[in-house]
Parts: sequence; structure tokens; C-alpha cells
Amino acid sequence: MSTDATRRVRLLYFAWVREKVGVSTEEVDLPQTVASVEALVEWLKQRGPQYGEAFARPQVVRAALDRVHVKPTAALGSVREVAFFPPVTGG
Amino acid sequence: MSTDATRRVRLLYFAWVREKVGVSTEEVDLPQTVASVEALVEWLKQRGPQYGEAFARPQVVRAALDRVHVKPTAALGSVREVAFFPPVTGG
Amino acid sequence: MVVRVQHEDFDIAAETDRLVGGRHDVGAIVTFTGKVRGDDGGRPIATLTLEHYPEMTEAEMVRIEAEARSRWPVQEVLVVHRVGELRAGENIVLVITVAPHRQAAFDAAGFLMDYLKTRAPFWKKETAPDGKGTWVEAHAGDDTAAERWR
Amino acid sequence: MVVRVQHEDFDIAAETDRLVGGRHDVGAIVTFTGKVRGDDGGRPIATLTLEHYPEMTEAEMVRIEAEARSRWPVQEVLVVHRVGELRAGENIVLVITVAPHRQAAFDAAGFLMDYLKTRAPFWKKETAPDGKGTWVEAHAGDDTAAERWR
Repeated sequence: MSTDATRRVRLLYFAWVREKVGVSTEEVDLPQTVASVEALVEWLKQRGPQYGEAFARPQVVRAALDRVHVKPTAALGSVREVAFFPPVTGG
Repeated sequence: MSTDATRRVRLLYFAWVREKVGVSTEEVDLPQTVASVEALVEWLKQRGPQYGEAFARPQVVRAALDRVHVKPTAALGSVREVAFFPPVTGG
Repeated sequence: MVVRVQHEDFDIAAETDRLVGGRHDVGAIVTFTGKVRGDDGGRPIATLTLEHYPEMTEAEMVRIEAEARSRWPVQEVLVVHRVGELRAGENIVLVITVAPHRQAAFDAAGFLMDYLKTRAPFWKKETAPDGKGTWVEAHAGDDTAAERWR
Repeated sequence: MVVRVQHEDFDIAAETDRLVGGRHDVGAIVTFTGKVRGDDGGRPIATLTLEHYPEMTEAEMVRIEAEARSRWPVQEVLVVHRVGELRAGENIVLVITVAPHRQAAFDAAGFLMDYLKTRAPFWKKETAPDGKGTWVEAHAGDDTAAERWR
């Protein structure tokens, strides 16, 4: 994989997603072929069992691209920060 | 008029109704023939011009019988306290 | 419910603490404070004088409280209404509702204010800086707001 | 709007005074306070730990504020949300809305709470007296409440 076929993205995990993944943040070099939030989830699941656990029920994990709520089908585009978390429970 | 043909009722006036009538409270001996709120208003208007002024627009004067909001057609029954006032503006 | 009519100002923090201090079953507190504005539709106001019908206020508020409690699971309700002469910027009325969850607290507070505006026997007279007094007219919008709860 | 995220408790009276002190154009102030309950559906709670996503909180709250201001004539809006470990009975969140008239203040406060519950990136973990931790699950009712404003 050549460097120009990947881009560096910062990933953040919150609440029980963070607990299952085991880290709160990491930097990854994403292949250009990983183009959507759901594709990123599939790519992560191949990196280790902790991601499989965190995303076992993908429909209950929400995502934000550069701090904006998005749907799983959202395109990553030139995103720099992707966050994964359970449905919010503040207030 | 015999005593048993009248009953003593306490009248209260508030806000601009009070200002026009000129007193905040008075006791009156009402003939039994004065049987409803609107009949009481007509009876009062014959007592003096101040009542005519206070009840010039009868639809904007509200009434309460024994401290309960009522409509002009309400029967006086054995009421002891009748209050007249403009639409309320508290809160 | 506690309903108080008084000339003195109220202390929202102290009133709230009296209702919920030390409790662990409360999830939501809504407070509404109504204040004297310095103008009413462009007409300047120096003072607002509030008159009321004491015996009916109490009776009416007891009815309104019973209605609110029958509709929403509120734990505590407080209404404090000031009377007498108040200056622009001063507090007029305080409503506090306390409940396990927010929606009951919000709804009960809105309901109490709508009913206070349309049923509680209080009347406001505005006095302009030049001393001219004007009785405040009821807003049709208040009746409409109260109708929502029927 | 001011949005603050902090561990320390808030002082409702001081915050209100900062927003409206000395003003004569305010007619209505609504405050909402959310508190930690000592149990959740019968399960006892000793502490509640709040985690959040700081950079997104700010961005999301700016969006929510803009939406609230575009819908209602509110003069001031304040949101204070606590994070970290809180005990049963402690405050979690404060919303204050200030407006010339009551309906805008009530509606904006209800809207802000519904949106905080469904969009602001905060997560609650309850810890029972025996030390067992449970992440709070989102309520479908909160999404329904937020849908009202669409």
C-alpha cells in the first residue's frame, strides 16, 4: 500500500464503545477504499476482536464526522476525526 | 317588601370595576326575584350611575359566586358572596 | 402545594432548597419567574400595582393544584405571587415544579402559569413615569394558551 | 448563548442574576435543573459518572442554540452541564432561558433539554452501592420528545 493510497484519521471512542475497544483515541492510516462510516466499521473489525465486540451490534453505535452526527452510510470524504459512541444520554 | 322576600349578600368589586363603583365591598338585601348574575347586574344599575358606568360593557365584567368563576346566566341560589371584576391579569 | 401571596420578594434558591433539599428521588426541577418589564408595547412603566381577591385566590389555586397533580406525576408544586406596588425589573410570580422526570415538571409549570394568567383573581395596574395609571387588559393569547390543557 | 461544561456545581441564583441583573426588558425566566436520582427503575444508584466529547459538545451546542434562537424570541440562553462523578441528589444540568414573554422561555427551555438529551455528546454511567457500573441506555421517549420540534 503506497502512502498516497491512505490518509491519516483520528478515531475517538466514548462510553462502553471506548471500554470495549480499550483505548479512547488512536490514529489510523485508512486505505482510500474505506469510503464510508460502515466501511470503516468493517475495516476496524478486521483489526482485532475488541472492535468486533465494540461493533457487535453496529446499529446501536453512533458516529460523528468532524464533530457532526452522521448516519452509517455517510461518506468519510476528507474527514480528520471520526468518533464512535452509544446513543447519547446527557441532560 | 317583607324580610323573607330578600336575602343579604356581600358584594365585592375589584380593579377598575371597584374604581367605578367607588367601594370595594358592600352588603345588599337582594329581592328573591333577582335570581341570576345578569339579573343582579341589572338590579345594581338601577341603584346609581356608578353601577351603570361599571357595567357599561357587561360582557367584559366577570363574576364569581362564593369564589368560583361563573357565567352571567348562573343562578344566584343561596350565594353569600358575589364578586365582580375585569378579566384577570395575574401571573 | 404551597400557594403564597405576599408583597415581599421571593428567594428562588431558598424556595427550591425547601422543596428538594436532601431528597434523592427528584430528577427535574422547573422554575418560572415572571418580572415587571420597563415597558408594555412601547409605553414606559415605572411601577406595577397588583390587586387580588385573597379568599378566591386560595380556593382557585387549590383547584388548579388538584388539576395539575391529577394530570402529571409531580412531587412538589409551589406558587408565590406578589401583590402591591412593584417596580420595573422586580419579580412578580414564581412557579416551581418538582418531578422525577423532566416532561412532567415542564408541563405542570406551563399549565400552572397558563391557569394563573386566566383564572387566578389578580389584576395589574401599570403606572407610567408621569403618574398615569392604566389597568392591564387581558390577552386573548392567554385564554388560547389555557385552552391547550382542556 | 453560554455553554459551560464543568465538574463543579452551579449556582442557579448567581447564573440567573448574571443574565438578567439590572435589566428591565425581561418578562420571563425559565430554569430547568436535572438531578441525580438515588435509583433508576428500582436499581439503587450511589454515583453517576458523566463522560463527554468536549470539542463536539461545543459545536453541537452552538448549532442547538442557533436553532433555538431562530425559533423563539429569547433574550438569553444558558446551559451548564456537569461531568465527572456526581452523587445521588447532586445537580447534573442547568438550562436558563430569558425572554420578554413566558411562552418563548418555556418552549426554548423544553427544546434545549430535548436536544441535549438526544444530540449533545454526553454519556452517563450509574454505579450501584456495591460498585457495579452500568451505562445508562438512551430512552426512546427522548427521541420522540425531540421529534416534536421538527
